[in-house]
Amino acid sequence: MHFQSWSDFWAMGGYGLFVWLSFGITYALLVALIGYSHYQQRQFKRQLAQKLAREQRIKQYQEQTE
Amino acid sequence: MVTLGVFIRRELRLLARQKADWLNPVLFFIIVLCLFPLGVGPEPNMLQLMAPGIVWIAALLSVLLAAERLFKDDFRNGVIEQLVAARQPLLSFVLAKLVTNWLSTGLPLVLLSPLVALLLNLQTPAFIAMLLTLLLGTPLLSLLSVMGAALTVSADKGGILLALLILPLYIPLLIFASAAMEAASMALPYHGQLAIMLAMLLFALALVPLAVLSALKLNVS
Amino acid sequence: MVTLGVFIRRELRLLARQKADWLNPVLFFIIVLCLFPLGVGPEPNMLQLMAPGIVWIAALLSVLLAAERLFKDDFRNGVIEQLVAARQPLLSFVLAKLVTNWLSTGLPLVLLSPLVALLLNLQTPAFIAMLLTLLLGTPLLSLLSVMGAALTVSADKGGILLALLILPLYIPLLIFASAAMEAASMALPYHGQLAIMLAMLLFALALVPLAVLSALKLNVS
Amino acid sequence: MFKWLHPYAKPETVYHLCGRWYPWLMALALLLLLLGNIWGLAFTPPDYQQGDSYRIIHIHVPSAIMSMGSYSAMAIAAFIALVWQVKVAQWSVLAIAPIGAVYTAIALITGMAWGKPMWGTWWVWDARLTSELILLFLYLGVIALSGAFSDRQTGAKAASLLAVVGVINLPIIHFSVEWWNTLHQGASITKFAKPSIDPSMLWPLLISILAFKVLMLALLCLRLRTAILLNEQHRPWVKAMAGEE
Amino acid sequence: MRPIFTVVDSQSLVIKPTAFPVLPGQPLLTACGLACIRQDRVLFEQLAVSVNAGELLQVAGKNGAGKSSLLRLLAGLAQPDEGRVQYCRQDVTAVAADYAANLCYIGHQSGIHEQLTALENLSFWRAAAQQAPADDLALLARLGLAGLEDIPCRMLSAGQQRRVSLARLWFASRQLWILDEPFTALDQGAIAMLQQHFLQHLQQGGAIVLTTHQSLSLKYDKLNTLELAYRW
Amino acid sequence: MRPIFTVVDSQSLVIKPTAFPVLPGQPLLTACGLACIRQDRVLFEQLAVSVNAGELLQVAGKNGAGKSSLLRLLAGLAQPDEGRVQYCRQDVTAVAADYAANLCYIGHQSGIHEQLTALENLSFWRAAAQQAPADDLALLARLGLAGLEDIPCRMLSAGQQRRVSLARLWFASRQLWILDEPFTALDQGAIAMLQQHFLQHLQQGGAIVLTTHQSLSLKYDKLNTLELAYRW
Ligand code: HEM
Ligand SMILES: Nc1ncnc2c1ncn2[C@@H]1O[C@H](COP(=O)(O)OP(=O)(O)OP(=O)(O)O)[C@@H](O)[C@H]1O
Ligand SMILES: Nc1ncnc2c1ncn2[C@@H]1O[C@H](COP(=O)(O)OP(=O)(O)OP(=O)(O)O)[C@@H](O)[C@H]1O
Ligand SMILES: [Mg+2]
Ligand SMILES: [Mg+2]
Repeated sequence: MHFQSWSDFWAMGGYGLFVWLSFGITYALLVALIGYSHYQQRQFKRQLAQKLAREQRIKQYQEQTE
Repeated sequence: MVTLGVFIRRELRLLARQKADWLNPVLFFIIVLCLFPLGVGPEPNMLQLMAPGIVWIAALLSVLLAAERLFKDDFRNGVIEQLVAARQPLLSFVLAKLVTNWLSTGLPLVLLSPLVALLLNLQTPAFIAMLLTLLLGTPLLSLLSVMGAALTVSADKGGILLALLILPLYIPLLIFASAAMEAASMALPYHGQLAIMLAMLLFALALVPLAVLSALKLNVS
Repeated sequence: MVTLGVFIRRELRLLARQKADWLNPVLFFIIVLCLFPLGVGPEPNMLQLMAPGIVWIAALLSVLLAAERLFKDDFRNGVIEQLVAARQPLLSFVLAKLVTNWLSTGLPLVLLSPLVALLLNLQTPAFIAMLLTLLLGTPLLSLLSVMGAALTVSADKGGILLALLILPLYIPLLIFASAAMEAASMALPYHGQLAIMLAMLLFALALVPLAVLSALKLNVS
Repeated sequence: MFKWLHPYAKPETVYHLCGRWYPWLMALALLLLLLGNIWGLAFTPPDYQQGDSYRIIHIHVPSAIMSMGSYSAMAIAAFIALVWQVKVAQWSVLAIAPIGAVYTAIALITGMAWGKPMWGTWWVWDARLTSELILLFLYLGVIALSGAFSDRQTGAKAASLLAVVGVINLPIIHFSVEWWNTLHQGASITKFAKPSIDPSMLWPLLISILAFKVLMLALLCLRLRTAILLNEQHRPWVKAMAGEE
Repeated sequence: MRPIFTVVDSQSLVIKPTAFPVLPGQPLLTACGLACIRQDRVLFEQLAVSVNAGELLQVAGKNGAGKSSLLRLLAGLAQPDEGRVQYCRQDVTAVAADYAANLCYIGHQSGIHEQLTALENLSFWRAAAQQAPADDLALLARLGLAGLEDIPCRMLSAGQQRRVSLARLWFASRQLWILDEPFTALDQGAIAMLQQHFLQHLQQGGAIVLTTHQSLSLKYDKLNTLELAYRW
Repeated sequence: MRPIFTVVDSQSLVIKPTAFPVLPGQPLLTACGLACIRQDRVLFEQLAVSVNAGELLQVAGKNGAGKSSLLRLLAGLAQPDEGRVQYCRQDVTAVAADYAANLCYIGHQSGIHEQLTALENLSFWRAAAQQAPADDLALLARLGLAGLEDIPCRMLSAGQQRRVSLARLWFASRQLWILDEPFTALDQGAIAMLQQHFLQHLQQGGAIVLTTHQSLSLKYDKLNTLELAYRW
């Protein structure tokens, strides 16, 4: 450990704002990207299930009318 | 009024579906802003001097390019023909187009202005002046370009004819807006310029919708 | 080759019929050039400093605006679909479009350059440099924008998407061209920049027609 | 020559392969990232010139390098998609683009945050900074173009074409520091002969670079899976899977 | 979740007998002395047109005879070079708003936005026609578009797009329909259904002016034909 | 001054019996296992198509069945999702140039530039088809466009524009015609003339694939029909 204390660590020799700003934004963006990719996949699976259900209903409707 | 609401919702839905319609002008604005330092050289104080001109020219071009498509689809598909035949709803249609055009191109530019200030090294007073002139000027810009779009919709000559029609009308706006920003950067008052811009805006608000209406009718027959 | 001749004649005939197609970009170029002194202020030495950037940005925008329409009509009417089905004549078609696009937008800019020099207070060396860079640069600009137009022809998002695609590719050209003009105005040699521009042009000449061809094909399917 | 590759171009195979690799790659990436960053943040001495601000290097340089690396990967995939009509490659282009765009944004933002204390300004129109900004625009252009068509397939092909054409910008970014004299640092670690950087600082940096690389692969697996499902949704195997879940 | 389609008995979609402004047999639209000149060529001259409520007028003629031009004149989309068009014995320019509110014109172009779904297009047209929202899902199902309601219209086939644009004829309460080649791109089933709908409209006192190159198979006694000659 | 039109005896316009590459009765275009997927909906699957020289194939089906999509696959404008298309028993991708040189595809869109006159459009198409210039005035007169040859096409009526675009079928020397609803907007006279022309082409050993919602009145023994079902 290079720093003497936690407050030293957070201060980063006076550059705390810049260092933590960059690390913060980086991690936020990475987490958002990972989360969004997972969300997209789940979203798509839901839509697919909906679509299949709808196809089912339409077939049913066509059988009824014919 | 109900009709206006429905029409505005339709336009907003179209914007939500074709995100490019409002994202692209914004990106274009940013890119043109970036071209200048590249072409002209990056000295910060020169950029500051040029900032008013750059911002307003970039704003003009991006609003102009966005306006071109405004009536194209509806004209080609015959929607406008139908509305002219139906008479009444045409005004609501035009108003809806005007409102959503500003929301989708003018407003983003206003919201982007802090970033612009950063890129062009603007000081706070100049930044505030820029914000104010953008707030007053972009609606006017929208009005003018919607009018141009309506005039050229069946001419099918594309954006350039539109640009030609609009540019002469736009020059007073450019002059007053950049004068206001310059005055602000020299800590001079600039109420006068803002007042003139406001007057132009009100004048256009009263006249442009009617002009658009008759332009559309003319283009259908 | 006979086909190429016929196709070029067709394009020229279209240009002769729709004069706005080539007059408008020229007028647009001039108007943008006139807007700058208005927005930035008319001090001659500042204008001289900014001249390279201004000329090249105006050239870009006007070529871009003209390119957008290039394939639109032929696409909408199904001409391109037919040519893709017929395969062979497509290359001649693309070459004819490239040639006439430069003739109708690039060449006028070159011919206009003396006027520009006058408007922006350019000295003779800078003027010659401008002429040379325009001669080398406008064909490249045409190539790039024709490619963008081909890529987006069925996209139906208007000129702004095209601008978004082309601008990143255009930036190197802008940098070298304005560097050459700056060097010239300081009486430095600028062969290096010209050579690089020439290299870029040759490279693009070899590759762009192929890219346009496949872009058109994939837009039809 | 590429015969042995053929089975791997089959969407179903790729889907399952990606599914198998994803957890491991993701875990490895996060591990390396934490290791490299904590080491770099807390256990290395400060730079004698830049003080502690130089610690930003542990995300700036990996993201900057990988922003270009992702672009090359995307362009290669695009080339394969165009020439050999490999569908999986075509979908990879669209899967990589957002990853690259985020990396580029990170490089820009961290660079700006580093520039403020070092150069006294958030932004200068320096060649390297500008060209990195252009790279972001290229990514955005690819993403915008892919979404601009009614037909998903056409969009993907057009985006691939653009990605290939945009490659010319990569050398410009990399060599910009040498071609124009600029504020930005010249190559110090990518120099092959002898890195001009102290080994104690180098190790955590190298680990972070590796972490960004593995993270890209992991995300690629995840996003490619979604893309495969999206484009193959009419196939029986996808339908069967949707029925199971 | 919204139901994707509702099974409707086809009776529930029958238009309620609205009180159309003009009584059956009364003149709804008349025109006299009409002339239309395109590119210095006189398409027709001294043309008289009269449509009573409850009647169908088919404008026939070769390609280029001037049918579309005539229909646009009648719909008020263009001004005649000579003569005048009257609605309820009053000049259409004088009662333009009334006329427009009682007219449904569908021309060569579809009038639907390609990026919007069928449902959205219909609700737009309802608003433009100042009508209350209604059960468009049932209407679309009836037109054979069940399951395609929320797909952007550009992804529909030529005939399906035509069906969406013709859906406006089911909105009701417009007495006069002016239709330029309504059967284009439609398959036989759709044409039969549309003619059935015409019949209903006529029986309720509506009036129709249309052009088509296909022959009508309508069994109705008030079918008039106006033959436009192809002139030089 | 140029004569506005030339009176031609219709015999002089008869296509000279060209030596088409494929002999009558031989397979010209075959496809097997075709599948087409639009918006993740399977329009058709495992479809086999075969067209011999001298035969006409009418693709029939309801609106949205996939007729246009099939024609585009056959014309090489789109790639099938599965299966393959063969020309003279060879994959079309392998003999693309030969195939394209022997094919005439006319789709929903006219393929004529609206700003150019009929004559100019035709000479453009002749060049694209690598044919020598010929007497286009006579051809246009035959198509009922005498006197309209040098007016920009946008000023023609819907049916007249269609006629200009169909004029390409009189250029000759393409064995296979693929036509998507060629009768749209045409009047009865033009439809009869076109069918007459089809007959001639077939008798000379040509082959035609077309879709139409109107019934063919052609008297010819080698008319095949392919019925596409509207699927979900
Ligand atoms: C917005 C601002 C910045 C941007 C866009 C940016 C961009 C980049 C890029 C693209 C690279 C990778 C170059 C390559 O691999 O060829 C890089 C590397 C690097 N940057 Fe930055 N940078 C920025 C600001 C800074 C600042 C302020 C510093 C430090 C004072 C810095 C220090 C470095 C270092 C040391 C490297 C590694 C160079 C090497 O070893 O190749 N950067 N930067
Ligand atoms: N551009 C497109 N993008 C996506 N899907 C499309 C597109 N065009 C058509 N489709 C879909 O493919 C199906 C078949 O369309 P196609 O145009 O082949 O039908 P068609 O048989 O020619 O019908 P029509 O008789 O109406 O011309 C339609 O139901 C439509 O949903
Ligand atoms: N936009 C226009 N500008 C100038 N002239 C036109 C225009 N549209 C049509 N014409 C001319 O008017 C004549 C009649 O056109 P119109 O469209 O009314 O014919 P139509 O009877 O509807 O024919 P079709 O059966 O082909 O639809 C045409 O011969 C054409 O020369
Ligand atoms: Mg007509
Ligand atoms: Mg069709």
